[in-house]
Amino acid sequence: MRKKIPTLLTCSALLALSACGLGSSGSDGGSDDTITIGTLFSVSGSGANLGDKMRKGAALAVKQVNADGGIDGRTIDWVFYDPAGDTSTAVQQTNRMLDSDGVELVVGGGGSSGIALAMDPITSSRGVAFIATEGARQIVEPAEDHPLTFKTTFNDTVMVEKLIEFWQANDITRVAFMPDTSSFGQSAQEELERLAPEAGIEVSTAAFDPAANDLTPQVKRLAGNDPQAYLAWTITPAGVTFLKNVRSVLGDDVMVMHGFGFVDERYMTQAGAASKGTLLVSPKLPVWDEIDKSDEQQPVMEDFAAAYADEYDGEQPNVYAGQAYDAMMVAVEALRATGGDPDGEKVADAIEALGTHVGVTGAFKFTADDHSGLSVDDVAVIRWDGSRFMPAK
Amino acid sequence: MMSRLAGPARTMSRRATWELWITLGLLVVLPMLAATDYALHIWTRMAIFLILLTGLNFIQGVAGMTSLAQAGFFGLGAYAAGIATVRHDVPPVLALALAPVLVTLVALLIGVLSMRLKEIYFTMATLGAGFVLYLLFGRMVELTGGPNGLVGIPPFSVGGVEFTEPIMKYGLAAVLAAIGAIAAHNLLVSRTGRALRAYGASEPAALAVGASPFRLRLLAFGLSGFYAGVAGALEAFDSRFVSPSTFDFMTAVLLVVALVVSGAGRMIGPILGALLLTGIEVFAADYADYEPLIMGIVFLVAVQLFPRGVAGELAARREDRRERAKRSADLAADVAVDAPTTLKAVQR
Amino acid sequence: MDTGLFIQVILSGLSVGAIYALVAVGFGVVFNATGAINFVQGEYVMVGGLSAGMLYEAWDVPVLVAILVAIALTTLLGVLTEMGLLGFGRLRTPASITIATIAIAVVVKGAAMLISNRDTFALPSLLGPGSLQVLGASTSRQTLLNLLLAVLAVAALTLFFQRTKLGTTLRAAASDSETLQTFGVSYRTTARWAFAIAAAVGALAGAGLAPLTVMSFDSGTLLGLKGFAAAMLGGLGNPRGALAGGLMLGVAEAVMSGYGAAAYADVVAFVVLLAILTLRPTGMLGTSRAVRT
Amino acid sequence: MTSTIERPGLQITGVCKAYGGLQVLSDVTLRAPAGAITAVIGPNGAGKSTLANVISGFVTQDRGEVVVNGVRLPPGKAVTRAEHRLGRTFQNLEIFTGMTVLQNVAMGAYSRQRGSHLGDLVRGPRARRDEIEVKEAALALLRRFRLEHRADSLVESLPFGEAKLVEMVRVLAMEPEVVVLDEPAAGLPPASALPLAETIAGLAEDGIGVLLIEHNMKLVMSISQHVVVLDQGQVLTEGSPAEVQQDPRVIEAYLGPGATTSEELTL
Repeated sequence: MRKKIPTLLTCSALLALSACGLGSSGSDGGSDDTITIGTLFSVSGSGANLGDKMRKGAALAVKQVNADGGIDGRTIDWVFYDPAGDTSTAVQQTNRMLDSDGVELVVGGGGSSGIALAMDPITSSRGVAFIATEGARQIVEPAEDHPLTFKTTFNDTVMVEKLIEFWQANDITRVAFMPDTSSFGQSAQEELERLAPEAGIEVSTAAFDPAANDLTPQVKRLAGNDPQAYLAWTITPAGVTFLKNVRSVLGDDVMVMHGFGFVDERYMTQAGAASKGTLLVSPKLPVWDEIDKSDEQQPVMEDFAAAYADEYDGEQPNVYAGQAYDAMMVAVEALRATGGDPDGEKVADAIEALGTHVGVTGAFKFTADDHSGLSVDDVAVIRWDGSRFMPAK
Repeated sequence: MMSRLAGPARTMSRRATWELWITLGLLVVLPMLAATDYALHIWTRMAIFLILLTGLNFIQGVAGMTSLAQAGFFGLGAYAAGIATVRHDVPPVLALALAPVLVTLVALLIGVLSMRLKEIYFTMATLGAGFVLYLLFGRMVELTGGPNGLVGIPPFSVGGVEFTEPIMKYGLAAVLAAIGAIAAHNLLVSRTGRALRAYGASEPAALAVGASPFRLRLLAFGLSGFYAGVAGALEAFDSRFVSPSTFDFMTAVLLVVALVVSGAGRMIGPILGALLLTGIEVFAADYADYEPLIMGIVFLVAVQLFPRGVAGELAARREDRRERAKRSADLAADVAVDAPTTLKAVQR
Repeated sequence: MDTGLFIQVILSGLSVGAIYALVAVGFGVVFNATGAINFVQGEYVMVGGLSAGMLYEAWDVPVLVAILVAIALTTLLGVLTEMGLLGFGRLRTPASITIATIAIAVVVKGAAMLISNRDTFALPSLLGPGSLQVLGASTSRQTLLNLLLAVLAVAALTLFFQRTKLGTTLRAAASDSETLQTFGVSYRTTARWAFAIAAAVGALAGAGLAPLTVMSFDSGTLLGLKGFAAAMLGGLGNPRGALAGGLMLGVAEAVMSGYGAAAYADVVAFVVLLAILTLRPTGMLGTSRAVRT
Repeated sequence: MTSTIERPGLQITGVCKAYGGLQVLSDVTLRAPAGAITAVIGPNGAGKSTLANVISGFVTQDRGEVVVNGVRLPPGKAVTRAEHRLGRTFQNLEIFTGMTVLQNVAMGAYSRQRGSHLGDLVRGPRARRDEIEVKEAALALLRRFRLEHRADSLVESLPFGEAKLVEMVRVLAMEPEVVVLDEPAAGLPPASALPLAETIAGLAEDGIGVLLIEHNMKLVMSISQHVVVLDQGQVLTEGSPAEVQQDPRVIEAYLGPGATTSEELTL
């Protein structure tokens, strides 16, 4: 009967799938001579090119640490999963990692704030320390709700403070702000609308949808109150459309700025002439060779850039690789401080007691109530001069 | 009492009853096979898919109309439960009850607007509705948490007992899936299930016996929404996190294909489809980049193998009837042409 | 009322509307020939824009050559689509063909993701950068080019449907395409031409859009759905209706971005689609195709 | 079954229907009393099918009324006919494919089954009993028409003649007061014309008012108590089969102008 065929077909396909799927044997974690660290980065799916750089940064750290004897003789057994940007997959993999693979410490939250936010309750409920490499403040704030969770990325609070500092230095009092409709854009909007009025800076805002093909209506609407600077906040390609539209509506002499999510040479080249002169708030890494030696961070960035280029045949690291490298190094520092004991509380206390950890991304000063550890002076304002990023005057 | 019913009438319903027992049996046996918590977590997701597909079976299988809104309804149920508990501190039990009601209302609204359309345009309306829901999940950031999703959904709890243990989560999902399957079986073998099928087979005859197609199909679409609401709420309490990507267009397509390939319109369809979807989810975890390409090819093969199933049985039967009517109309025309002559022929 | 803003909204609406119109025309051509709705149309736009962008950025092919090659490639994809749909001879009803086009759209998108490695690609405007000031608002030469392309495509297709032999067969196929009895070779060639033309028009839209924004493997899906909404708004199968529907949808979205909540600009297209489906399925200028049961 | 006391059965008065300019039915009035067979004949295009569709609510008449046992039926609402106990068969066989013969017949009882659709999700004892009664009644009907052995096979697997019979049995399962038969003999081989005549006569004996719309003169003249002749949408004449066969206007309408002898019509 016609209906018979489908059921036979699915029976066989299904048995094959479930047989191979669930027989996941897990290696038991943390035997005496290894420490198992688990990591999630999306090297496929949405945000894949970001995740790929992060994995390379973390892998470099693991290689370096294992090369010079690991942690008091115990090598790092690194377990890696690719959630492909999908949060429910990430949740499953985190459960699998902690249940079956014996992971004792987690570094890297899937490359997207959403995934890191979903992983935190799982790692915390199992008393496992988690050092994320994603941006959203809510991952670690308020600190008392996330005792075992840290992150090696900038909060938008710090970035907004730097922007205000820069605007005041150039006596700019009227700013047009265009965040995208993601939570990355929305949380920056909250910070800016909270901090800017105190500094006497008037902000007019118009959000845009990351899939938009034309932003001129918003740009024109904001131009109505004659702002002195236009700031966009997104990590999506729509930022290129923003650059093209602002230049086409307002010409070349207006100050155009981007958030740290858009520090990417490919985007700059794609925007063509429209990107020349764009100012961005950013970690110092993209302009490490222009920072003078007196800055304590400069040698760390130089060694990292050299080691990264040597490991990955000349490829230049970006900020995301730097953040992943720092996260792994912070974990290693903490484990060295606890004598290799991966217990969540001990690792957390050790991180808060690290004092200053000079990393690639900045000088981390983790405290009981600041699990990001970065400050305004770790931020640089850089300029795209048409072919590369340079420190802005 | 049942035995007095002479042999014939029971066969069609007996097979449905057999397939119900298989479904319930699997729900009981599977947790025993689960070696690790992770495996139990997988079977919980399977139970959630089962509820989802049992709901979809009413409209896709029994009524024979392809719906691409089921993933959107699934998401609406998850977000309703999530927002109720996170933003408004509604107790989880109440959220699990309210979510399906809300989704059913939305489904009925869309159904009323689109039910009178021809099958393919109904499918387009469900596609549009599903996409609007998906867009809203990502855009209403203050409510849904936007693309990063909604965090911190409490576990399901009733009377102070929190369902955090994997076995409890599975128990909750399995019990609801069992109830859903039994109810679906009852409807399938009842006059309502029969009428839904009848409408698909012959609209004029169904009308003539007093079966109102509009009300029946609306019921089927409303039920698909209700089941999706339950599944959505369970998804929210199970992974305690909801994000738009789980309820996208690809999922809507996957649900239809999984159900049709496993036997839409039959009781065995949902459980086989659910197991297939779970297998795909486990498989997809390792080959993320190839998943869309593979799923697209599987979908194309499924449509070529079961064009009527995937595209909606109702549309296909409408075409059959039009062809049959055209053929018999030609036949009638021939008969009519020589009517007077037959008169003479008869007379001689 | 700030006229500059109003003019800018209209110009922005027409710019995006021209793209929607081209996509809508593509839907119309295939609908006329097969009665089915071709969901690969959105992906044709993506393939056109992406391949042109990749040729230009990755292999330094001159812009015009990149565009022409991209259009040729996409037209070939159109022919392959027809083969993938009707080649097996199993799909007879518009409903099953429509659902099959969704499958092919997913395949095309999956393949594009692997080939493009998820990167984004852009294209410089054929007429150089720079913008034009119009009544206090600004637009780019590329926008005007796109508008011109849209109007030309619609005019060409209208003539094509009325004057040429193939055109009339395409239109004639529409009237009795409810059930595809005449499944002979002639039908297959007609359908193949329809898919090829739709693909070429789609690629044109892609090449027109690439200079305005950035193209990725993901750009096609939403564009396809909006193009479908525009085609329904204008009246499925009618080239002039597609132009009107596309431009109106573009302006409606721009008004939403300029004056309303920009975040929900995308939802406008779907609200239009649902409204048209339920209230006036034949759209503004459409043939009175039986859409209700 | 219902008693055979005189009941009005079907009464239609002044029914008119025009498609565009063409007046398909103009001022048609006729009665199909219970327990009797009233035939409607007429050359092709006389409006017979439209009449059947108007009575059964598939077509909305422009003017006029359709009344069953004194109750006026809402124009154009086919789905309400079952509650008013008016059943019909279709010229092009309309059967529920993909379902068994028994289920097809059981569908006839659909409108008489109480209980809400949502209630069917629970399928309480009352619903179960209701189902069993319906199926047993359907089985009884199948037995009556010697189709019991087919009860469980898919209806599309039956030969054409039997499938037509199943359609008739389905209508009977509605326990109708009035039945409209739209060309029941169409497409039937001459051999099964006789059993069909018996079946239709059986309906009348059950007290049902039968309106027989048919081409087959032999069938019509053999079993009808009353014949209405329709031509160009108007009632040409009506009367007993014998009277109608003598009427010159009928002969002319049927055999074309100029025909004189009446014997062509005798059977």
